[in-house]
Amino acid sequence: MTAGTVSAAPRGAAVTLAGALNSALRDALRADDDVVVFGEDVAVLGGVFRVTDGLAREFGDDRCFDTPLAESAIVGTAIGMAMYGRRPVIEMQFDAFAYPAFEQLVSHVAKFRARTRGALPLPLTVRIPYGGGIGGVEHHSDSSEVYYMATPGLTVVAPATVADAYSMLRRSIESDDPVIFLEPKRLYWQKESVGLPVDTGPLGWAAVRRSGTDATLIAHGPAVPVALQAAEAAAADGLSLEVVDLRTLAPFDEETVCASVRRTGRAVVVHEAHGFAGPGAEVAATVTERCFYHLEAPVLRVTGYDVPYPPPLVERHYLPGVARILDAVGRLEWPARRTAAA
Amino acid sequence: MTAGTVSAAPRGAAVTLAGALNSALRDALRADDDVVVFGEDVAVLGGVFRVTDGLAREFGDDRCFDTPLAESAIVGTAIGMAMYGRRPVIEMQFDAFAYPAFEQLVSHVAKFRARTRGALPLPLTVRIPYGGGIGGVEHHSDSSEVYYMATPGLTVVAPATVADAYSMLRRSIESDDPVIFLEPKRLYWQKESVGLPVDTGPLGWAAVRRSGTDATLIAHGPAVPVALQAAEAAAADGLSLEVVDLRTLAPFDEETVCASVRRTGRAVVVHEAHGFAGPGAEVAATVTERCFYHLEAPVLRVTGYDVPYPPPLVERHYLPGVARILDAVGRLEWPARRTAAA
Amino acid sequence: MTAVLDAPMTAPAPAGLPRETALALYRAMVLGRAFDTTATTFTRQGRLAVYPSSRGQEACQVAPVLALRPTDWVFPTYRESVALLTRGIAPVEVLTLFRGDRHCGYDPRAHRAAPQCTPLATQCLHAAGLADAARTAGDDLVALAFVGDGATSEGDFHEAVNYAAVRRAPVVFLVQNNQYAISVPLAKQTAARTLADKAAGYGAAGVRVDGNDAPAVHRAVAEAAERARAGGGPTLVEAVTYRMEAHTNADDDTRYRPREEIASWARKDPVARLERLLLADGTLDEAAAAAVADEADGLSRTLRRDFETPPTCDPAEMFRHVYRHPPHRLRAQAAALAGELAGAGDGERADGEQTDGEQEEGS
Amino acid sequence: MTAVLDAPMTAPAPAGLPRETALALYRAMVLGRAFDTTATTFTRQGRLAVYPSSRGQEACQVAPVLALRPTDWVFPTYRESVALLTRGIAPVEVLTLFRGDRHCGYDPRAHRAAPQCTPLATQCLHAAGLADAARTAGDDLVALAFVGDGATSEGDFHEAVNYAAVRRAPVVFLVQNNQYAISVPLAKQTAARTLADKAAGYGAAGVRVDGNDAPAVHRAVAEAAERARAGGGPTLVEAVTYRMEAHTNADDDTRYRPREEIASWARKDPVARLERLLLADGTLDEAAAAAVADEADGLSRTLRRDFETPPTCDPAEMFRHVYRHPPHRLRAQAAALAGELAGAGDGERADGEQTDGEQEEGS
Ligand SMILES: Cc1ncc(C[n+]2csc(CCOP(=O)(O)OP(=O)(O)O)c2C)c(N)n1
Ligand SMILES: Cc1ncc(C[n+]2csc(CCOP(=O)(O)OP(=O)(O)O)c2C)c(N)n1
Ligand SMILES: [Mg+2]
Ligand SMILES: [Mg+2]
Repeated sequence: MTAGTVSAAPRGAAVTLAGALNSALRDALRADDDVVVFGEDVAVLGGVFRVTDGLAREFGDDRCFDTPLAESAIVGTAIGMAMYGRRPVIEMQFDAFAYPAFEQLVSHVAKFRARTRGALPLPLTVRIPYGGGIGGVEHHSDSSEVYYMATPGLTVVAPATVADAYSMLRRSIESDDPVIFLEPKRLYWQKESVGLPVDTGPLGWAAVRRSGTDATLIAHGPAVPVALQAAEAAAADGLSLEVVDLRTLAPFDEETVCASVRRTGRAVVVHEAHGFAGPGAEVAATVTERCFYHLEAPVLRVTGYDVPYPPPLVERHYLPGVARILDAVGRLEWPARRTAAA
Repeated sequence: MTAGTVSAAPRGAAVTLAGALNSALRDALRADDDVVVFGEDVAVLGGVFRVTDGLAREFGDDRCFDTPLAESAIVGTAIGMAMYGRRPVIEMQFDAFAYPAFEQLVSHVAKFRARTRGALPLPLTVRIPYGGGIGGVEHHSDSSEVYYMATPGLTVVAPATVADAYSMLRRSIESDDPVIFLEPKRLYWQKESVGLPVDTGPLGWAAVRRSGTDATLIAHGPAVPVALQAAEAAAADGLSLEVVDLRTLAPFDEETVCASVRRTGRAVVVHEAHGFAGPGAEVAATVTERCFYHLEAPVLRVTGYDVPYPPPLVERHYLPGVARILDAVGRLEWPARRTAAA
Repeated sequence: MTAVLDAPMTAPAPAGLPRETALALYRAMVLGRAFDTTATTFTRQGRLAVYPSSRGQEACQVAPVLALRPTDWVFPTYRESVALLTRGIAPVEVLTLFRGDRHCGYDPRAHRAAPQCTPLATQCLHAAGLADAARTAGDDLVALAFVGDGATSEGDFHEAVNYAAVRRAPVVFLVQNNQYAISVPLAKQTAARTLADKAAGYGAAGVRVDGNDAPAVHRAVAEAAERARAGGGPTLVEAVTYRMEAHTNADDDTRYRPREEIASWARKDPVARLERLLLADGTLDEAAAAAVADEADGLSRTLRRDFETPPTCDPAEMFRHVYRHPPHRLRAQAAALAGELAGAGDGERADGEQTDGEQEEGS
Repeated sequence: MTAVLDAPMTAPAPAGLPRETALALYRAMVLGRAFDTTATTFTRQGRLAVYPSSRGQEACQVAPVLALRPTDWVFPTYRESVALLTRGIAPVEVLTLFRGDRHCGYDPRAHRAAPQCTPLATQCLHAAGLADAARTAGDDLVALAFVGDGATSEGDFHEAVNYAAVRRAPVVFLVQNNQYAISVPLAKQTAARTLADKAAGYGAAGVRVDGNDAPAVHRAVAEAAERARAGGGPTLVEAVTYRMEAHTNADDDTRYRPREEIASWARKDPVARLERLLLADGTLDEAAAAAVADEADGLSRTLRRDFETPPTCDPAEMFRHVYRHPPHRLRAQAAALAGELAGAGDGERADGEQTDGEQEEGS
């Protein structure tokens, strides 16, 4: 498979991203008896976002169960289960509620394979609904991806499409390494026509979602549709923007991203997480290091502000939108100071 | 005070960095009755690094005390104390042992002022001995600064000199905002002749530690002496390297750093933390964004590898040293492909 | 019915209660019920995004607050709207968080009430720390932390009770055992006989009280607070009650509990129960009850009127209180947003801040 | 002496013990003492950077391991060198971590022993998870988690015992109450009467045993393991003992505890105590004791000899097991280090990987 190639999803019935995740879990539970699903409210309720709906009924209490309310326990016991040979798929109810498990994630999940020189790999998947835009009160809208990206040993994936949601969750569960699986809350109810099951290829590859020649927008998760909208708007203005969906944040597919930037000569990284020391810092630094002499302008970043996530009624001002992206594109040193429509 | 100006420390008796921290705590406890010091083994033992030595004896059990062994409790109760009007200075025994407190740090410490619109600021200082090079077994050598940098609301400081250790700890304790105070374990026993008390100025400013004209090394904490050694070695080779010590990681002093890079046209960020999504990613991205047309070559990063911190007997191969820095400097696109001695 | 529910109460209902305390409890519970009903109506009307009702838990919400002194501190969770109302906070300020307007609608210092806390059990440590600081200052205040049955499984709960017990910090941990953590019933939360049984493991006092019996809750908390004030350390009070509504309006409780269970608890309604008691023993008469009902109607009316005024949230505020002195980067971002809102968006940064690329033309 | 120490044991010493069990305990404790003494000597000679001695805790180290089946799993902390030795792990492999060579010197699967765990109390959850998985698989193994008195204050301890109790996971939590967490005495760790008292708060069984009495510890753990295996859920075993040495060789215990306290515990030495008991009841005679002493000498000799061989650590290994398939970036870093070690350092990246800057000459 070459960089950036992602097999197109076969067309099928319209399915939501949450529904695709539910199918992926069901299919994984069917495919492998070692897969177990647990967390807070995942069994009887089916998860607060219904991603685990119906699994306890179909697979029984030993395969899908509700735990006591303790995130460190969920991650910590998943480690023990993985040591026993299980493939746990656990849910952290919301981004900020994974923080109590941070020590287990950083000091153990990320390090077990290395510590034991491969004797005790941890094939476990940590599902984390993340990001804002859903009107959630405080602590329900964090974009926490950089904490995991900065932790060697973790694979961090962030699908943005329905097909990827299904496929990348299956691939994550099949991975022999621990995967932080970031689910874009904001896109849970987005529908696509996809025939399931679908396989969009191995983890670790980015995808060009829209081809363009003038500049590259690099996005992931909930920022991908926004970047695509921005590209659409720019096209109306005669500007051709390429959109790269990172898909996997760690390891990061430098090849696909750099190939695009070398072609266009300009790049803007777009994400919802805070800018300062956010995911885009790494992307910008790497792209610049590897594409320096192809760049007409510095790589810019359009991100959430460097403030705690604000209350729902003002969150739209926090979230990077089309206007902010086009504004950044306009600052990319165009020959005749040509700017995109804001 | 202008960017990068740091008042020189008056000469005095030789004092270790750990000793300077101890003096800073003692002086802070004397200066302000609201200052309290607590954590694991800080009172009777005086801390595993003796940074709190003698404080319990001098100030009594109410001002300096040992807590039960629970880091989330240490941070969480410090929040309550700060709400009451105290200025807690708490110790996390080692970098990795702050992770159990991650939720309290990220969801509360960083957000209390914002959440209450200034009504409940948290003037608390979290001391974290960090980094490797001391032969510590696993979990005793993490460079965890990026987790805190990526969290708006936290001020993150990382002194590298004895004078800064004293002054910045005093300034941190006096700050009305929560400060993550990162102590470079590796430098605890490094001595300087400094007259205490010393004031090296407000938090938030970087310092030029060595002037140079050919390239800028940007470092912080334990990487600063290494960068200085590299500059020394390069000088022998006829290359003039400027060394900027970041001192405060968040907020980050763009002015001083960018002024230097604009002058030299070349930069290498040096730190011990992992490179991928590490502190240097933000530095490189910001410097590039702001100094793009002054750069002769991409900003390079010389960092710890993207692996869990290795066992003591091989840690010297993990830590960025002089050779690795000079190698990076040599790759900065010199006109005649001039390289520094490796 | 779980074993836990069948276990005996260790803090039985008091024989008598001062008349004015009884009436204060009654009044606050009736007001609380009205408030709660109004808030739930707002969610149906789409005027409130989310609201976690405490219907059925009014005794647990009201009695602890009335058992404290104004100088004591209260540490609520998201569930404690009625407790905050009882603390004297304006109804609309109580709902600010859920309205999406601001993270905290009231002045925590003025009311000695911490912001409503969402990360479960974390507030228990804040309470322990504040109480411990007060203790060393010789200030005889008490901190009361509300916490749910589910949240007792969190590490922070454990660390907080342990810390408070070791340091004899004056804290009351009031566990509202409302039988569920969202969909998860108590039996999946603990195998202990009762939640009060946890106290012994910390050397703290532990009592179990009928959480639908306001006078009983009042006495249990008052005793715990006095013990704490006298240097006797923390008490873990388990108040056995029931959450009559779904977890929040966004939740669908038909998925996890039978309607009969709710119906059986409806018969133990704490407001009706106290009313019956006070009417029977003559503390309350129909006229007084009607007066309280009128007051409750007034509260609902005022709240509805207050909700007519649209929220006043200002986007610029998100930058204002991150640090005492906003650093350069935040000032630049605030200026950029201000420019955006003013409709600038002309390709220049609104604050005139320029990237290097703009300062110069090529290298 | 603290209240906790004075509290009665709930698991008294057994009247009798099978002769071979008694001898196995004795042998393992003598070997353990020899190992511990040798390791401490290494620290004095600078051949071992750090070593946390378990001198005085041999009964707690040895008896639990011997009370388990080979199919059971053991979850040790850094303190459990002698327990791991008893589990059959080669002495030099036990010390690999402290020698700085590798993070884990043995094959955890082969010995069913998790890596020595440093982040306190975290291993309790791993034990609970593994045991729970085994339970649902119908596999009748038991997981034993060692944990210190200090670590019982951590949230993870709480979450683990609670989880295990709710799910009736077959776990034994063996708390070695050695009176100190580094410098912090038990009285600052808990206000509970005993650590075993914590069990009731989880609905787990709790027993308190004299941790310097090997047969008593053996019986307590054997009973707890059988209860767990039979579906009776977890047991919290508090073994009351004493850490005779400083926390590690890097610690200075003169700062926080009186020499007399140590001396008083020296009189309760668990090895000498078992020896006296077995000599008195005829289980052991001088000849058998001498044979064990010889074996112990042999162990020390072998360990000293093994330590002559320098550690074989390979810097390249740090890249090898981070992921199953090292991603591009790690392969590049590994190659760069290899080049550095081979003395390349000629300004090119050792792997031929080039930055864009090198591919082209200026823009
Ligand atoms: C640390 C954390 N984990 C998960 C959640 C999500 N959550 C919100 S309320 C809740 C259930 C709480 O149950 P309980 O403690 O019994 O309180 P109740 O809602 O019944 O008042 C959960 C799981 C959270 N807010 N914080
Ligand atoms: C989470 C965490 N916090 C702090 C430490 C540092 N530390 C190592 S051992 C220790 C004391 C542990 O005491 P205890 O649990 O009683 O075990 P013992 O050493 O007595 O066997 C501390 C504080 C750690 N390893 N992990
Ligand atoms: Mg509840
Ligand atoms: Mg101990």
